[in-house]
Amino acid sequence: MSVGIEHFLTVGALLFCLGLAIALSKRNAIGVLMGVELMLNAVNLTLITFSRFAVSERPITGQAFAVFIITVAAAEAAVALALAVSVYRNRETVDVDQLNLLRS
Amino acid sequence: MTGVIKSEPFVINIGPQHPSTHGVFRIRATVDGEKVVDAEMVMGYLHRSMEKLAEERTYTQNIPFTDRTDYLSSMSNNLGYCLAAEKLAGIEVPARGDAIRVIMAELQRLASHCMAVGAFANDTGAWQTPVMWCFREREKILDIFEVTSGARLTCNYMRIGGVAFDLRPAFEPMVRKVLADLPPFIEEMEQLLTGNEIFVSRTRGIGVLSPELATNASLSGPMLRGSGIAWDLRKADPYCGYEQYDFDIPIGYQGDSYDRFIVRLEEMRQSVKIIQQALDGLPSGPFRTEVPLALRPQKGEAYARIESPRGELGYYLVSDEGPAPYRFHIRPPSFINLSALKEMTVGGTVADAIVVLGSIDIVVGEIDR
Amino acid sequence: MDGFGVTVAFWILAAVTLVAGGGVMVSRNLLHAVLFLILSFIGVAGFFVLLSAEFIAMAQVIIYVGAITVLILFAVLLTPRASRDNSETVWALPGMLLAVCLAAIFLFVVHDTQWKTVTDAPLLTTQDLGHALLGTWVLPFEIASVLLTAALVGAIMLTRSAEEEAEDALA
Amino acid sequence: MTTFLATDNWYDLRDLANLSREILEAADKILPFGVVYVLAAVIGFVASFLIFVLPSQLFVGVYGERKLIGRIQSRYGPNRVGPFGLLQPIADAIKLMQKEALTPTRSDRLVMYVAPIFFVAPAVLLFAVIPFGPNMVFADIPVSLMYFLAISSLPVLANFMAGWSANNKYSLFGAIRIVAMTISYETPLVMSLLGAVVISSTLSLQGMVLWADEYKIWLGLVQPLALVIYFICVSAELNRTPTDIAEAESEIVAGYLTEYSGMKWGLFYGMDIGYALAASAFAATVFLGGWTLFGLEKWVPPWIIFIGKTHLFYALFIWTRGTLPRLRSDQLMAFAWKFLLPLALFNLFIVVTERMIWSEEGYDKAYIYLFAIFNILVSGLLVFAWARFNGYRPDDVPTRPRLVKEARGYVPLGENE
Repeated sequence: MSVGIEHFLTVGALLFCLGLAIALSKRNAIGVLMGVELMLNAVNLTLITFSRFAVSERPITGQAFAVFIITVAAAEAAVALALAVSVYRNRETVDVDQLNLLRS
Repeated sequence: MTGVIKSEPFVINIGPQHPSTHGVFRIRATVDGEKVVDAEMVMGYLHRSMEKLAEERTYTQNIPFTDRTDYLSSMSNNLGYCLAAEKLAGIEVPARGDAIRVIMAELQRLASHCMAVGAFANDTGAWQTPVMWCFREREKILDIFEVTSGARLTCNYMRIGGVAFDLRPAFEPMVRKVLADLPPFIEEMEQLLTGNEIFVSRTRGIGVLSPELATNASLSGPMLRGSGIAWDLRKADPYCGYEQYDFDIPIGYQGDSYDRFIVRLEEMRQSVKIIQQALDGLPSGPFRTEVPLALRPQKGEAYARIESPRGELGYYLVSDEGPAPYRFHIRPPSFINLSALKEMTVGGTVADAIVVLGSIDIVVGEIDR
Repeated sequence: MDGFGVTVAFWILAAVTLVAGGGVMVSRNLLHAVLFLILSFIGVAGFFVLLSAEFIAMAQVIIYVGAITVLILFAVLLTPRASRDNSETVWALPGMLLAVCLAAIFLFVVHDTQWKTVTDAPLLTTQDLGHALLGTWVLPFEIASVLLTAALVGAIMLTRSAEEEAEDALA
Repeated sequence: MTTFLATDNWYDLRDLANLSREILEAADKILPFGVVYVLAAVIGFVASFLIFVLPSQLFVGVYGERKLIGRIQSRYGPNRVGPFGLLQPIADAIKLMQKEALTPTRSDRLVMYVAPIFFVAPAVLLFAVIPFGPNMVFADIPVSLMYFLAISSLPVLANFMAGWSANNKYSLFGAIRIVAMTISYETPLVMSLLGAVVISSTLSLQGMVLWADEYKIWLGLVQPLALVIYFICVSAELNRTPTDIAEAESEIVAGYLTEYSGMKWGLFYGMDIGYALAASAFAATVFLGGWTLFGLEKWVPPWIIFIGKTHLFYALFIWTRGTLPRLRSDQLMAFAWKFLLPLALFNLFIVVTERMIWSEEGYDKAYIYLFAIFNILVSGLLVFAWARFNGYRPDDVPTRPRLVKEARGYVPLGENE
């Protein structure tokens, strides 16, 4: 038995779609954020997989890119959670359906 | 994190079973995050209806009850009650009796303040070390009580007209040893706690009690003195011949928990000074005026007050010429001091509330009687 | 990647990661969802170890498990009990359909492509990663650090209450 | 790596790894492929637990702590069970097992049961990268320092699960406090360790020990400030007094452990010690030279030196626990962000500059000693200066109250006494 690039990519793809489903369907803003985090993780997994398997002159690039994604994810999580808390303070809800102030 | 969001305040019950309520006392604290927005005191878990029971017993039989109100300073409670009964019956106490009473009351103050300081340090989170050191010193004083009265905690030593027994020969060397040991111990406690940045930051500016509030809430004892008010019944209304001893009243700066703590430490020093003087000038002679066991004072009422370790301890007695008091009332200092708790805790955190409660130095047996 | 150990590790990790991801989807309680999310993150970190990217794996655990989920937990705790459910909106069905379609496309791409792969893992050390980050990619690296600082400041500004701002305005 | 080791014989007590290597090589010949890895893992964990973790937990973590704190508090400590009370930890464990494990009615049962397990597992994993001796490191991965940091950020989640699932307000308080505290203290912790990494230019724990052996100086001497910050941060993350706000006994009863009893509580208690031991072992490895002791490791088994250093560092935790009061939670946060983090950054600047100078000078060994002296002096100065800058004025705090002769009511401040 052996595992190859397809296996890892499959896991990455499934995880990404799972994250997408969560991000699209959840009512709670924090739930949406969790979905986004899962998607970013899936992307990272894919990047690392390519860095490990792909024929490349500089395979380290994949890892470097993953570092950037982790950084951005951290920043995104901090700001998104701050937004959630701030929205809750002003609107007393974190339900994304009820955040419809811009709807006429 | 308070103020970040509109959080709903919720109620936590600090007590009646809580490590820091010093007995079965309960604070219903409404907290918003860590911040206390309201505090309600609930007491009565240790109510034993002593004041009513005392109306069924003779004046002498009531002395053991007073032991059990403030169980950390039974000698002071004995003294307060006996003074009230003597005032009611017009009994004079011989000079030796007075001197012994002073020594005992001051030793009791030392023991009680040891406990107060140690438990206070425990409330700030110093894990048991200060309280154990204080217990070590308190133990020596309790040994003296045991030698003198036969009991360590509930001494039942004072009698109407004097004290129960004369001093034992072992008494004086033991007291001298305690007097020699205590000042270095107080120094040690100062090094451990007042010189400790964490302790200072935990207590300074916490539970500030303004002089106006302290007076208006009729607080007494170290609580009042911590707020910068020089008031001590031993000076203001001397009893047992306190006027002949030379001592100072320690007063605090801004009325916070830290001030109350250093006032207590300094009071221990002053007590050592008083005991020294009383022991050096201990008169000989009788230690008790003979009083009939079934005392029947003439009709009337009497209120006697002393400076107990916790503040003004008053006993109010009404006689209807029967063998038992018609009315027996205690003015417990802890109970009155506790009334300022809400003002001191609201606005602080839960941790501050615990520190403030520790700095009041309550004894639940006295609050609930 | 051959070998019994690697294969077993892969299937276990895949199961853990995907099942935990599904747990995030189906759990009714938001805090349970967060706990599943943690499990999923740990599974992904395991994949990174399997792909001989130890540094990224450790960074993943430190940042995702140690920091981001803790932040999420904090946000969950700061919102009241009533809004801690994890239910779906009316967009659940379209969203899931879209996800399934996307998954089908992805799987088709993954399995239909003839990947040119290396057999042995390239020798990548943490030192190489450091050289790459501070050599080739130094500009993005600096921008990322600026982004982090901006996020920090922004997060603080967003969560300040009106009273705090009033206090600062006075001072 | 181990050129100075006298022999490679399996009976050489100075390196117990020889024995396990012999066993594994022999096993490899007869057993099917892959099983030997499992065997190696079992041997590694069992050995490290039998030699180090369990005895240390019982006799240093429980008995030693109680005895030492007892002496600090001028009492005897445990002295009833067995000779000198040595069997006390075992009696404690038996008592805990007999107790009923209660679960509150409206608690989240599953999470409440899983939390102790989730707490124990990382503690076991932590010891995998600790080098007990020249060969005695179970998983010698190149990023073992990061591995340690990563794994040690997991137990906070278990603590949170425990506190949240119990459906108790005190538990929730403890949970919120520990989450907030861990976020705050992780940052200066990593920043301080970065100093050690920069000067030794390795992320491997074994590499740090070898660095200390090569330059004949402990990293703790070159990086005194980092050592102090590490100690403070780690005691905060481990919930040790003076920073045990998450289970502050006098405030929130037992914090996140309020509703736990029996062996479920025992797991938390035991593994708290396990984490403290792991943190001590980590500090001994990074800052105190690990299993080396200036040549003595040639004569004494290195693992004994290492365990001695670990326990010495652990004694520091006990000492602070017996001495210091607890900080309030907001003070603790402010301490991390306003005091420790800037100091860690200063330290990082200094050490990076030193590293630059050092590389200019061709990594001359003599410079390290110069840096050590410089850093010790500068660290002391820096701590004092930063404290003053943050408003530390110990002389402004009165230690004695004012004294008044007469009972004359309110005495305003400044009035003559």
